[in-house]
This record gives sequence, C-alpha cells and structure tokens, in this order.
Amino acid sequence: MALITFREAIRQAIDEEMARDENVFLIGEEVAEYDGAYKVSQGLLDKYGPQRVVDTPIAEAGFTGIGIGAAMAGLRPIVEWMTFNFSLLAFDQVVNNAAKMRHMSGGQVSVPIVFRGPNGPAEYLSSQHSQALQSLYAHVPGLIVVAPGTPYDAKGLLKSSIRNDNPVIFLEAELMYGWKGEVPEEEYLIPIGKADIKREGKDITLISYSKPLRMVEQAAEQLAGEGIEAEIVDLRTLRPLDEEAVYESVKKTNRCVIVDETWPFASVASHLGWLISRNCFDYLDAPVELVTSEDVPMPYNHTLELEVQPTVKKITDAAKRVLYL
Amino acid sequence: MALITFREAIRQAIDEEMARDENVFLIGEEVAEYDGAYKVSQGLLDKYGPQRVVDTPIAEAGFTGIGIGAAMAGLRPIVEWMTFNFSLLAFDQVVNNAAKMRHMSGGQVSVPIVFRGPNGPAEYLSSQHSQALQSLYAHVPGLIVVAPGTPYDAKGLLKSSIRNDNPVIFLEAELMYGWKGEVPEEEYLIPIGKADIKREGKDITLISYSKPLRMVEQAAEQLAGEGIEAEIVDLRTLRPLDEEAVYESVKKTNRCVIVDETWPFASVASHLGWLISRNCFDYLDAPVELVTSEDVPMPYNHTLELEVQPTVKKITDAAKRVLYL
Amino acid sequence: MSTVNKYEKTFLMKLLEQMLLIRRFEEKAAQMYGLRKIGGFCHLYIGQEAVAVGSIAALDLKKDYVLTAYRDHGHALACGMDPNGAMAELYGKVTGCSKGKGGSMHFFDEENHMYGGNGIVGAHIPIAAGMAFKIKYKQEDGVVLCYFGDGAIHQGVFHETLNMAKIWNLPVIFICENNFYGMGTNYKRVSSVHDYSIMGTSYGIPAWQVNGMDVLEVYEETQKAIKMVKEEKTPVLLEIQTYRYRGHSMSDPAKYRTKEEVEEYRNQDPIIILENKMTEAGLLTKEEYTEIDKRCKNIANESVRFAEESEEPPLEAMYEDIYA
Amino acid sequence: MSTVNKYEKTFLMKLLEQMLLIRRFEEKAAQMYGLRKIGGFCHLYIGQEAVAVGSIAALDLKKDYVLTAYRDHGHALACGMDPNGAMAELYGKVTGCSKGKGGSMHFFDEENHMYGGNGIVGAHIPIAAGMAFKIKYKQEDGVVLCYFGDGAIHQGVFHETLNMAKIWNLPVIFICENNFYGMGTNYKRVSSVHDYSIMGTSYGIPAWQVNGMDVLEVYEETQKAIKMVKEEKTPVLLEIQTYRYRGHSMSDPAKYRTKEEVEEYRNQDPIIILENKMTEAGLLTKEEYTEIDKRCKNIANESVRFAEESEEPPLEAMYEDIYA
Ligand SMILES: Cc1ncc(C[n+]2csc(CCOP(=O)(O)OP(=O)(O)O)c2C)c(N)n1
Ligand SMILES: Cc1ncc(C[n+]2csc(CCOP(=O)(O)OP(=O)(O)O)c2C)c(N)n1
Ligand SMILES: [Mg+2]
Ligand SMILES: [Mg+2]
Repeated sequence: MALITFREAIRQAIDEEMARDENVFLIGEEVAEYDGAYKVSQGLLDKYGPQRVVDTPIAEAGFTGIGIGAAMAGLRPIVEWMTFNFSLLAFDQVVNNAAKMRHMSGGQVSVPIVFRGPNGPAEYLSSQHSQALQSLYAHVPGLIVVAPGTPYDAKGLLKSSIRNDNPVIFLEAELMYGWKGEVPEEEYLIPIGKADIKREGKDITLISYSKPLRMVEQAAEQLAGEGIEAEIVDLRTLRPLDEEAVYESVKKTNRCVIVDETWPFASVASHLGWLISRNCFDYLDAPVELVTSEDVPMPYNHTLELEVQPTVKKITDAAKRVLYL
Repeated sequence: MALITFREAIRQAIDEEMARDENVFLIGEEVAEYDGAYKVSQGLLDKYGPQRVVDTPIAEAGFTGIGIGAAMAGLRPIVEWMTFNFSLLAFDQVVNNAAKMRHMSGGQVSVPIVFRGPNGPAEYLSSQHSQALQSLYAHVPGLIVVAPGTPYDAKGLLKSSIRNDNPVIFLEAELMYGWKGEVPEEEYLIPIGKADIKREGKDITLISYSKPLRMVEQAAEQLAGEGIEAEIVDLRTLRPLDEEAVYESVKKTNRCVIVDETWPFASVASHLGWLISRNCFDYLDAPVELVTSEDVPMPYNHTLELEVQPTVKKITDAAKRVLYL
Repeated sequence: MSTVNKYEKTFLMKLLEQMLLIRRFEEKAAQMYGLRKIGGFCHLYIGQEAVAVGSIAALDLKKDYVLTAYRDHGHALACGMDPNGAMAELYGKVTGCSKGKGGSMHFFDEENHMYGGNGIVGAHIPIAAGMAFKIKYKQEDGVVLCYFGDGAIHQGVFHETLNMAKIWNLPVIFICENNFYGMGTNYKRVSSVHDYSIMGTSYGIPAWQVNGMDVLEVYEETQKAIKMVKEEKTPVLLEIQTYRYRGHSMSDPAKYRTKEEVEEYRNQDPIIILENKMTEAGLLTKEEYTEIDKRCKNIANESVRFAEESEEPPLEAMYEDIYA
Repeated sequence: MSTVNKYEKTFLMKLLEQMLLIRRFEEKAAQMYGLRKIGGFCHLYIGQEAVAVGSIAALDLKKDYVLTAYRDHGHALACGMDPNGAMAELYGKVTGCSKGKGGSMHFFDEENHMYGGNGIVGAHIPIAAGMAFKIKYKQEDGVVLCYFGDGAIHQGVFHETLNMAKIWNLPVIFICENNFYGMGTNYKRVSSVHDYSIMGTSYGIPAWQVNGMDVLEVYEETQKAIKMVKEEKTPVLLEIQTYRYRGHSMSDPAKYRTKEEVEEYRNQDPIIILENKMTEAGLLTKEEYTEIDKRCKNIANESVRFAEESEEPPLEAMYEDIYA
C-alpha cells in the first residue's frame, strides 16, 4: 500500500476513470491550466487535453447546468466547484434539474454526474467561505451524497460515484487535502451506501463522517485511556444512509454521540439523532448527543473559528455525558 | 372579528405596514400590474404607486440581491418570490449575503427584509413546482423563519416580520390562500419565536405548523372521538424555535407525533424529533413519530401527489402507534 | 414573406398538418381542462405553432436535439411525440410520455430527442448547451435547438450560457420565442432593450429577428442558422416574434392586453397564412384542408379516448423513476 | 493622459498619499502574513491603487456609497477607513473594522459608507444596485460605486442587475476593474468579447474603457460618469484596465504570466506616473515625496503595532452580531 494524500487519492480516482472511459471529463474553474485551485487536478490537462479538462468562466449556475446537459446526453461529467460555498449559486440547477430530471421524464433521462469540491470549514476565511453544506444536499431526494473521511475511502467512493448513473454530490473536506492514508496499488471500488466501522468497541457508538473522523479517533483513543471502548461508525455515504450499520452498533453499545461539522438545525446529525432515538428506542440507555458546529456563521478570528467547530474535548465530554460519567 | 382568507390577511399586513412606514415596499414578479400571481398584492399598486409596488423581470437572484441592498441602506423591502421553488435561484443571495451581512460587518449592517411567497405542495404541478423548502432555510443561522397556519397568525406574524431588523423567511402555503379564519378588526402583532397551543390535551402531543395544521386538527377530532385527547402545538416560527413550549407539552403527554410536509431527511421535523428525544428522554413513553412528505420528488398524477403528502389517516395511525394502540 | 413555390407539396402539407395537429390537440386539451379532467398549469402554445413546426422541420432528430420550457406541447408534437402519450400525460396516466410523473410542463420523448419540458424559467438553457457540448465532444454532426420565452432572457443563466457557448463554440441555437408577454408583463416593461437580437453582441454571437407567424420564414432562418453553426462553428441566437392567443396558463384571463391586440394577431394566424399561400399557389384545395383538419381533430379526439381509458399509475410508482 | 495642471496641489497630494498609504499598508500586511500573523486569503490591491483612489476621490461619502469584492483593502482605505482598524481586522482582533469577524475579504465601514467587502464573486453587484434603489426611492442625490473584477462579468447576476438598473435608471456606476486575470485565468480565455464596455449595449447603458494606471484619468472619467448618472438618469458601466503585481492571493505564485508582463506594468505604476507628472509640473519635490512616503510607512507600522496590541474577541463573541 502507498501512503498518499487525500488530494492524491481523488486525483487518482479521476485519472483512472478518465483513462477507463472516454466519456468522463472534468469541468470547472481553474481545473485545467492552473491545475485546480487546490491542485486536485494537477497534471490532468497535460494528460487528457483541454477537451476533457475544461476551464470555465466564474459562472457556477451555467457550467453546472452545462454539466447536467452533457450528462443527459450521455457523457459522464465531473463538475468541480472551487468550493461548496459557491455551489449555492448553482443550487437550483442541482435541486430542480439534476435531482428531478429522471423523475420528471418518467425514467427516460439519466443524469450520471458527479459534483465535487472542497466543503466545510477552512481557516481564517469568515462566514461566506467556511461552510459545511452537506445537510442542504442530503435533504433532497434524487441526489446521492458521499462524504469520505480517508484517502482510501475517497478513492474507492469517487470511482464508484463516477460510474454511478445518478447525480452524486461528493464532499471533500477542504482541510483534509494534505492528510495522508494508505491506499492500495491495485484498483478497487467502495460501494455507495455502506458505512464502515472504523473502530470496534462496546461501550459507546461515535458516529461521524468526513474530516471530524480524525478527531473522533483521537477522542476514542483518549476514552480508551480511561477504559471506555468506543465504536466508530463512519457513515461515508449520507444519502442513501446505511441505517442498519448504525442501528446494529447502537443496539450493541446502547449509547451514541454523533459528530458532524454542519450546523445543527435540520442537519444530517440531528436527523440521525432522531432515527436512532426512534429505531433504537428500547436500546438507548441515554439520549443521543450531538457535537456539531455552533449554530452561527463562521467568524474570521482563528480562536473563535476553532471553538465554533467540534473539538476532541467536546466529543469526549459528550461521550461522558452519555455514559453518565 | 372578520372572517377573511389567508391571502387577505397577508395583504392586510402588507398594506398596514406600508401605510405605517414609508420605507416599506413590495418588490417581485407580477406583484404590481398583475396584482400578484396569487393575487396577494391586489390593489396595492393603485394605493401606493409603482415606486413602492415594483414589478421585476424574471431574475430571482438579481431582485433578491437588490432587496438586500435596499435593506442595508435603510429601506424595509418585502421581496415576493412567485413561489419558493424559484427562490433556489436566489439561494446564494439569502444564505451568503442576507444571513451573513450583519456578522461579516461585525454588527455594523442590518438587513431588515422579508422574503415571502407561496411554499409547499401545489396541485398537478410535478416536482419542480411543488416543494416544501422550509428545512433548507431553517438550517441557516442568521435567518428567521416563520410559517403561520391561520389567517390570524399570518397577519400578526407578517407585521412583526416586517418590523423585525433581521432577514425573515416568511412561508405561505400555496394551497392555503383561500382558507378562511377570524381576524380582529383592530391592529395586533404576534411575536416571532412563540409557539401556540392550538388545542389542549393530555394524551399525546401533535406538533405541526403551516398548512398541515388543519389536517392535524381533523386528526385530533377523530382521535377525540376515540377518547384520545391530543394537544396541538403550532410552532409558527421555525427559527428561532420555541423549544420550551414543545417540551412543556411533551413532558405532560409523554408522547409525540410531528407532522410536517417537508422531505424527512435533515428536516425541521426530524430535528425536532431529535430535540424532543434528547430533552424529554425521561418523559417519553414511546419514540417520537414523524409524518412527513415521502422522501421523493412530487409526482404530477394527483392520486400519487396526495399520497406523497401527510394525510389525516397517516396522522391518526402514527398517533395510535405512539399510543401503542 | 417567404414564397411557397420552391417547396414540394408534401413538405408544405406536413408543416400545415403539424401546425393543425398542435392547434387541435391543444383545443381539445383546453376543453378537457374545462371539464376538470386535467389540472394544474397548462400553458397553451396556440398562436405560436409556426415557431416549433418551422424550426424543427429543419432538424434531423436522429442527431439533433430539442429542449424547451414549460410551454412544451407544440415542440413535443413537432418532434413527433405520439399525441396519445401527450394527452395521457396531461391526464397524469401511466401511459403518458412521462408516465404521469411530469405533466404538462414536462413532456419528454427521448426517442425523438425531445429532452423536455422544464418548469424553471431559463433553467434549461445551460442544459441545452450541455447537450451541444456532448455533440462537440463526440465530434458528432448534430445541433441543439433551445427554446425559451422573452421572460427568460433576464435570467442570469442565459447570459452565462451564451458566453460559454461562444468561447467553446458549441453547436446550439438559442431561440427566444418572443410572444411579447411573460405572464402579465409586456416585455418592454422589464427589458432595457427591445430588440433581443442585440443580446448576441455581448458574446460575439450572430443573432437576428425572425417573423414567427410565417412557418416558412422560420424554417428558412433556422436552416440558415444551422448552416452557420456548422460552417462557421458558432452558436446562434434567434429572436422569433410570435403571439399566444390564450392566457399565460389556463387560469389567466389575460386582462393585461386589449381585444384589438389579440385580434390583430389572429389575423396573422400562422395556419391561415400558410393555408392562404398554398391555396394561392394552387397547392391546396378546400377539400384537402378540410381533410387534414379532420384528421387532426380525430387524432386529438382519439388521444382523449386513449387518455381516458388508460390506467392511473399504481401507488408504488411514487418510489420509482427517482434513482437509476 | 490627463494633465495635472488644472488641479490644486493639495488635491494631487491627497491622491498621491492615498495611493502610497494603500501600497505601504499592504506591503506591511504581506510582511505580517509572511510572519504568520495573518492567515487565510489575503488579496492584495498593489498595482491597482489608482482605480479606487481616483474614483472614490470623485465621491461625497456623506451621500455616496462604495461596495466592492474581496480585494477590498484599497477601497476601504480610500474611503477613509482607519488603517488601525483595517490592520486589526486582518489580525482578527476585536478592534478590527469588522470586530475580527470578517477578515480581509470583509472590510466594512458604515460611517464612511463603505459597505464591504464580499467574498462571492459577483454577489455584491445587485446589492450595490439595491443601495442605489434606496437613493432613488428617497429622492436623494447620491450615487453608488460598485467595483468588481473581470472574472465577475460572467456571473449571471451581473447581467440581471444591469438590466434592472437600466429599466429603473438607478444611480449606480458599475466599475469592472479589469486586471486581466481572474485567479490564474487570463480574461480572454473565458470571455467571448475582449472589450467589456460592449456589455453595456445589451442594456442600453453607456459604457467605456478607462486607463486605470492613471489616477487622474480615473478621477475624470468617474466624474463624467457621475454627471451622466445625475443628468441623464442612467446607470453607467466603466471598464477600468489595471494590473495586480502580486498573485491572486498570498498563496498564489502567479506562474500563469511572464516576468516581462509584470515588468511592463510596473513601468506604468500608478504612483510613479502621478509622481512624475507632479514633479515635471513643479508640484512635487523629492523631499515632499519622501516625507509623504515616510508618513504612510509610519501609519502602516503604527497599524501593526495597534493590531498586535489589540485584544482577541472574547469567546462569547461567536454568538454576537448575528441577529439584531
Ligand atoms: C425561475 C422562475 N421564476 C418564475 C416562474 C413563474 N413563471 C412561469 S412562466 C413565467 C413567465 C415566463 O414568460 P416567458 O419567458 O416570456 O415565456 P412564455 O410564458 O411567454 O412562453 C413566470 C414568471 C418560473 N416558472 N420560474
Ligand atoms: C462565486 C464564486 N466563485 C468562485 C470564487 C473563487 N474565486 C475567488 S476570486 C476569483 C477570481 C476572480 O477574479 P476577478 O473577478 O477578475 O477579480 P480579481 O481577483 O482579479 O480582483 C475566484 C474564482 C468565489 N469567491 N466566488
Ligand atoms: Mg413570453
Ligand atoms: Mg481580475
């Protein structure tokens, strides 16, 4: 296995799928000549040429719609949003066209497209540039929403997403691009819609996905030091959600904390909180706790910025509350 | 008290506030010469002239942004979106500008604006034109979200919203415009952020807001016929949520069903489901049940269309499940 | 005004019959709407038939594509959609072209390369460019026709798309069907210019105005545009001026315009114009016209019978056709 | 090239000093960024100073307003923002102009009518028009200057706004600061026209190009535009050509352009141009220049001291300034 960055894992997935299927192409702002604002597409222009690695003007609604049309016509576009913050300009295209085209056409038209880019808190960027927007997309039927938390998962899930015949929202945490992890040399796919147990334990279930996973792992280490064995469920896909994996773990541990860097209200986290409360009602020994972003726009000041987000301490505190410690 | 329609209640609120404060104006597609696509603004052009009742081109992002700018400069715009379905084109303006301007400017700039229009399922319109989008807006800190369920509440809450110094998302259920209710002749305001007990009962709490309230009331009647006394909590405001009123009721009844015509995943309904499960953990005798829209785009066919939404039967069934009947 | 003389009779008859079919189909739909067999928005195309028929006649739908907005019955029928499936869709039946899921605003016919039917004003414009992107990507020979109203021209995405269509020189023809009104709003009230072909200038896109009441002019100008797309490798913008006789949708009494104005356009009815030209040129007899018209009426009637007799989709259908 | 002769020395000195202040302030900010005292995106305005300074000099900020994008330090200082509050904002301190909540991209100074500072490309364009809407609504005398980059011109909302600004004839001047690049993209690669003043045509808005390296030309053309806004009751669009010496933000090595290109523009440095003109006209001595420059450097140094010594916002501040 090679130790590669999250960024490189994504690049490899795109590269391999572009090599495999000539209908796959990458389109977005600065993806070609600049090698991507976050350098994810480095080298792809040289390899595949400007026909398949396409720089766009700053016109999110327009190039997102162009991607959707290309997908309807049979291509398999990968649309890069420079960050998900800017995807809100294309929100109508995603919600009203990509997610509904198949439905409105009575099943005639597929939209095999991946929308991807960095999501979630960044550093020192204030509130317009530092938002974890997954809950908005996960709300919408017709979409698939994927949010990997390791280079291994990112590569395998992105390859599956590119081959999927539905519109897939693929969320890459902005601050994870440089994080490293082991990735096999040989080709592999990870199925969409399957959670992964990242650590086994019997005392409490910690559920998370994407960037906060690392904090959750650190929290689990700390808890282990105090004799508490936490099980970590990595959702990996938010829509469709692997409810069974979640329930199985919670039914074993009887306690649960959900860690999610999205805003709390009407979120992936609180939805899961309700699902577990309802479907594991007789198994829960304590209420399901959430550790999310504070319900505020992200401030620029770095101290505040970090304090607005989940922290290891917030996670261990919540775990202890749930364990009545 | 006069018996007037929901439409008329909203019109009166706008009219009274425009008469009271010359900074209040109405802007949107077809609001002036056409008297509004749903006739909410009937007569206002004649009364206030084209300077204060302003027809726009079909350019949701643009006129929403113009409204925000006017509010920043000290006016108090009421922006009508012909329906909330089209508001997705202006989503960036609302989420990244209206909701964050005060924050980003360190409190210097207020955005006193109301975004209003019909929301939720319509009839025979398929999936792009029949969406209950409140969960998307309720997710976002910086916004206030109001969703009245009677003409009385609509009038009092809209007047408060217009006087509020924050951006307010004001949701009017499209199919409610013709529904009637009692409204006092004299002026009144209803505070934002306060739920209302629409019916008292001790056996089960039914929580809802906006159009489904009527169904909830019918369900409560039916349940009463079977000896079950349901308490109905009308949220009225979704952000900020009146959590206390909800907990007080649930702590009394120990059972709860939430009825909401939004999609279920990461929704107002499921968020409330988690809040109650957590904060009334020791009081709940059964899991909190949800009756929401099915997790699908709205079909055109009318039979399917109705079956996708909450129904009285789905509500009474859920209530009985929660009562283990 | 184009002359009929250079055309074969069968071609002219086809145009005439397509326009009549759209007219009779929609009159029938309006009647059934009145009887509450059909609900919701129902945007009739009556008066505008020459635009869809004339322009689509210039296409080869094996390789070309059509996309339009919610006023889509005419384009679908001109593309060759089965009128039975069209009417059944209005009825919300499972035999409808979109299985009763889409309704009036979402006619789709993939086989005939008719890709909807879109309810969000302007939102299909980039999608059409995306389909043209595929043609270029695959080095195919086709062209995409993208229809939208005078109201759509103020949506930002129209401008974003024109710019990209030009920098990539996509094979797409943007057709603004200017019927003078977006709902109750005369276009001059909401547009700072009144000749929409000017909008091409900002993008270096060739653009011109076309008389949309003359089906042959529409046909010829579309041909010219297609030629330009293929030979000069550029997108084209056409403003085709036309008129809708009915309200914006079935529920609009259209009080914002005068009887005289409507009357004026009824006198330029695209069907009558073609009928007269053909008659004058000795290419159409009264009997022939009556026969075609009767055939169209029969097709419309038959489509109603088909729709009435078709099944509703089963309840489980609500969970279908969402994910592939 | 405008001549300096018609201007009072004090006015010219003010322009020179403002440009120098922006230059020195940002050089200091860049230095502190290098020392990791400042983080995040930091988009420097160096090279473009004449645009903000020349155009804002034509305003009366008691009644006029300024809005810009994320490259906003120059506009804020030209509006009269206290450099201490500006630097403290970069440091994220509670004494910052936005209390450390907004940072580099969100400088606000309500008192001086500087309304941000916006991080979403193009998103403040309708907002600026909305502020102009208020001026017209209240029958006031002011005008709004709205700055944005060459990249923003492809955002749909720019076009939506221009159309509405014209149909309502709002008192707003749209200023496209064309510095030739949107991040790493030369504008010619993503725009189908290369003279942006053409974009006015689609909306009947007067528009022209201006040399943005000459502060006096910018001043005069802005004056002309303001006169037009007031007398002819029309919005105006200006394309002001300029150049940024640095990368897009502090983290951009700017490999997409040649050293020669940067050198060419450094030779047209707006500060040097004005300095030379004034010197030639006998309105500036070497000593005077050095003195001004020293003053600006001192102000920049002092702003760093102020920022360093200021407090971080308290943790509770995260819940503040969200709702009124
Ligand atoms: C984004 C959006 N805004 C508003 C509407 C409501 N609406 C439907 S049709 C229409 C008028 C469109 O006029 P035009 O583009 O001229 O097309 P026509 O109806 O004349 O064919 C409006 C405002 C919509 N469907 N989508
Ligand atoms: C809607 C949106 N898309 C993308 C970005 C990322 N981005 C920030 S600046 C920029 C380039 C803008 O260039 P230009 O408008 O020319 O302004 P300049 O930086 O040259 O001042 C991009 C793409 C953004 N901030 N907002
Ligand atoms: Mg029209
Ligand atoms: Mg630029």
